[in-house]
Amino acid sequence: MTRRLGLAAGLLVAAVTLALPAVLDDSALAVYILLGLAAMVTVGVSLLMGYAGQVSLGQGAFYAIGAYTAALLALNGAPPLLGLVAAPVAAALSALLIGVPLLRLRGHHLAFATLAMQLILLSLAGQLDFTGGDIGLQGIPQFSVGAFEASSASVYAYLTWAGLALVMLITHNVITSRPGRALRALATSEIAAASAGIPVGRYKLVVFALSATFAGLAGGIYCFYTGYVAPGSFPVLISIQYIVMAVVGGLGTIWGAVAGAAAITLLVQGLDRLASLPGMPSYAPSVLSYAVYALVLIVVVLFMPHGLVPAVSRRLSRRRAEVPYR
Amino acid sequence: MLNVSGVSRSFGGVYAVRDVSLSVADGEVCGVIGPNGAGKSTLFNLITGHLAADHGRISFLGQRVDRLAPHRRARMGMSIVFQAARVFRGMTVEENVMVGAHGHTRAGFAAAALRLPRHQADEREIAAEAADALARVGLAEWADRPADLLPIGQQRALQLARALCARPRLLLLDEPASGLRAEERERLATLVEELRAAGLTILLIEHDVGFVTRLADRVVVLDLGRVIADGPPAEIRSDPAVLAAYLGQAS
Amino acid sequence: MIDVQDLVVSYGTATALEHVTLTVGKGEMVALLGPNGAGKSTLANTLAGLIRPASGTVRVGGRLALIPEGRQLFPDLTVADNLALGGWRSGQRDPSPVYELLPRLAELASRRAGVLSGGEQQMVAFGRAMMSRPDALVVDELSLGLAPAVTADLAAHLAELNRTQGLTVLLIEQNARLAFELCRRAYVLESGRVVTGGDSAELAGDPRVASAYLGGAIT
Amino acid sequence: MSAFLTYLLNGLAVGSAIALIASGLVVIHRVTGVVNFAQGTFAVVAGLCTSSLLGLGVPHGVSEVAAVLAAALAGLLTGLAAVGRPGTSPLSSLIVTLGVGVLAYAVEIVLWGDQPRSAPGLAGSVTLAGARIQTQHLLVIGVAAAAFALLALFFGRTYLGKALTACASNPYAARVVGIDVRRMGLLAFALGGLLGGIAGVLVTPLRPISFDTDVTLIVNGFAAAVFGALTRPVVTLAGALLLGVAETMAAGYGYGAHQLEVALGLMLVVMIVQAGRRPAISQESA
Repeated sequence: MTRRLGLAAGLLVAAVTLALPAVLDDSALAVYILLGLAAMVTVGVSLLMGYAGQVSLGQGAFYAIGAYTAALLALNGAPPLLGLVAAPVAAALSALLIGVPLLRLRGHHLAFATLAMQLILLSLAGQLDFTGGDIGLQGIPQFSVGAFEASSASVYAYLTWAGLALVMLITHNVITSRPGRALRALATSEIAAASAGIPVGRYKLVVFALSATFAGLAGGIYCFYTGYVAPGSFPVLISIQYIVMAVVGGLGTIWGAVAGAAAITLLVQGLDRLASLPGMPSYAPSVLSYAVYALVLIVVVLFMPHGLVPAVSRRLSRRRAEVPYR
Repeated sequence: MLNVSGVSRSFGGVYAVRDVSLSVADGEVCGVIGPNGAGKSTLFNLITGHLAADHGRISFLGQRVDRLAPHRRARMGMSIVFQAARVFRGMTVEENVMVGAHGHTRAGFAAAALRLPRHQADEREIAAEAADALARVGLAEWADRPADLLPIGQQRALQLARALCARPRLLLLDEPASGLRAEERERLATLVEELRAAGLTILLIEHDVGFVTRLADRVVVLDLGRVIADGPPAEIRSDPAVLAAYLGQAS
Repeated sequence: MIDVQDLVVSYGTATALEHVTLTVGKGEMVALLGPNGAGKSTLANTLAGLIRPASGTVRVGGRLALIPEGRQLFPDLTVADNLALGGWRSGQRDPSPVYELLPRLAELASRRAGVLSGGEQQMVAFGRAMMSRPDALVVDELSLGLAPAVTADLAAHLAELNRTQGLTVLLIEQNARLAFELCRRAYVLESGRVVTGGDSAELAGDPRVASAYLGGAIT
Repeated sequence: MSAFLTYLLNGLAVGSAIALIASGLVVIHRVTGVVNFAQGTFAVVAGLCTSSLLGLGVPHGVSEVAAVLAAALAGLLTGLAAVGRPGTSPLSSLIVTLGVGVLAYAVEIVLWGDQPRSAPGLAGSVTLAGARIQTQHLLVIGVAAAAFALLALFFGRTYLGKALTACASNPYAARVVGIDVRRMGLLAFALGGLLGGIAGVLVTPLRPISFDTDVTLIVNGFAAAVFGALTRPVVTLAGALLLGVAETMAAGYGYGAHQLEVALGLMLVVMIVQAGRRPAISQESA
């Protein structure tokens, strides 16, 4: 029963996802694409934090690495498809390299270290010549495969949501398996996990790289869609926003990451629209979005500490369980 | 099977374990007792690899292991039941036990992500072994419950099932009876007796003298970080050094 | 002095105490026996007002102080500071009355509590509880991890306070010998329920109690 | 040599300001276990208040004290949101403080706009052994030193300070003796606000402050506080001074562009080396 309901819900979501790009206008499509990209990164954050118990305040760095990698390759004449494949690979390799020293840290130390890593990388990107300094890289060609060129936003929408589906499938497959159980185990106790034969250090490194891969893929799509990348596109706040999305949606659930990304993205967009209505003061957009964003965050965290998705699904399952007794 | 020779470890200049030697033979149940602060936990952590020894050597199955990481020792067949309730939160009882099989299965991230045949085969094997282990400790009907909601006695049983799922050569129990009610303690003792009868080698570290002397073939007594006696339970009970150490102690 | 009626305490879905009823009269010393996990510490914490009961009533006629299981000192603070903080409720910050009662504490006053021996720590915990000038004292596992001589010394102090000042005492113990020696009346708590209670001498003669709480020791 | 001394003294001043921010983080974390991401906000609030009050003609001294009190109030309000509700986990509290920081953006923009503001401080400079240092820098060092000394006295000598330490040392035991741990947490937040406010008031004359300056402040303060494991004030002070000096030296010797990388990289290396020395079992309690 539950299984069939889940399947039906999944099909419905898939149908809506596929239909949306055809009916949305360009500005709505932009929101749709950014939402998908944010969800892709957030699924990685949820995997890392919610399942493996490791905090990263620097996930935006891997998003940036993916974007810069794809942009540099495309600008130097490599086929865009190569750039898109190289983006997650570069992010993963960087994560492996950075993770070896960083993952020896725990808790608050790890949180600070990942934040510092992103600040350092951004600062470097803003100063080095080959990354275009503060101005960044511009004139990135459209994404194309062979003769087919992605000239409309709806192509990017399909690309994004296909990527998201892939990321969700991989995450689901990983967490419901031997390595996934090992990750969830080491989140509770590294000591007990090691005593069950789990190579804790290596597993932390792999999951760090896997979450970076997702961010890198999102970054790759982002650079082709917008056509430019600059350090300003990847502020530290973006990393914190991914955590907020994961927490609001519900840590440790894949759908929670998507729901959180959707809720926050739509909220911010909606507030932007509202604030730009005629008659609003000039500071309205930023004030309104900061205020509402903050209040939603505080209220959700205090009153729905497990996030949106677990809160809703618990209510649903309670209702369903009650039916036979009536 | 296990050979600890001349092992010492100090913290800030104070020896917690000093020049300790002991060995556990194949199929034997060896008990380690001692009053609080005798160095039992430190010795346990040295054997399992969660602490590094300052001096001495530890060998297991004829191979020197004192420089090996804990997970490598676990993979060689050292399985542990911790005193603290180290069950994995947010996972079911069954999933907790399945983690125990990690060491002797191989399907990694790629196999899981792509659902390769190796993953399927491993999952079937792990599920079967977990079911076996759960049945053995009497937790089969709890398989789908969240592990952290179990009472402490059943959390201990869960840890034991997890350890058994690892196909242990040597089972290490750290104060398994502490915090248990009389009937839980009895059930645990029966379980350990069954495992001994099945030929499993066991190292039992305990504060409760009665529990150890009932189960162990041989008892090693620690006091102030040193071995003060080593022999069969009957001898230990009447050893004057042991009585002196223990009578300075409310039981 | 201490009157517990039909007390139920639960943590989430697990029930720690089920319909516990017990009383300790003014100036009486009563023991509560039970194995680990029986709910003894939950009862102690509920009496001290740290845990809210799910149902039932707890009445305490006067000020109650708790000596918690495992001493629970402030390890980074000195003995004198630990004692001074014991007077948080009563407003008594000067530890000298406690030094009169337990002169050893005066010698230890400037030592950090975390570095003391188990017996010394238990004495600090005792002194800290007395700083609140209690009418009733709940002692959770006085003998835990202590040498018999140290336990006997602390027990003597307790008995003396009970005799001279009429201090009401609920002694929560696993060491049945000590409990029966000190208290004329006792309750036995198992799996969250009071399973038996009454005169210490009678309980000590009860074969079930004897096998569960007086055996197992290495003698 | 005199250039070196100049950089050193300026670096110590920068470090002192960081230390004040970090000390607030440490005080709050010690008592409540919460990492307060709104710590930079307290400094911004105080800085903006000073600039407004001075602009309205309120005399020096009064303006600064009022601004610091406003920051303390902000601290108390943050505490109410973060730890006021029983059963809030430290991670939830941390995210609430992030939320409070963002909410403060909205309030600050409405009240002060989004342009940076400054405030006059002590004018002039002093020459010490051939090194020129601004008087305001000396003030920062002096106030930070005084603040740390007072904090040490407060926690080490006063009854209330000891009660706060007790909450950090053993919260259960604190409840056993009757201390209201939640109220102590709110007090810690107010104290954290006060310390952040002092930092803000001191820094505003040196560099203009706008609503989003808190990010720079919190990153530096967080680095120093984490260096001291969020519990040890003296190590935190050392970390903050190290950070300040490293940043100033990097800028002074021509690596100005890499100031941040040098400082953060240094903190990372120190932390990783420290972590390698501790066995895992001591970092994980059951």
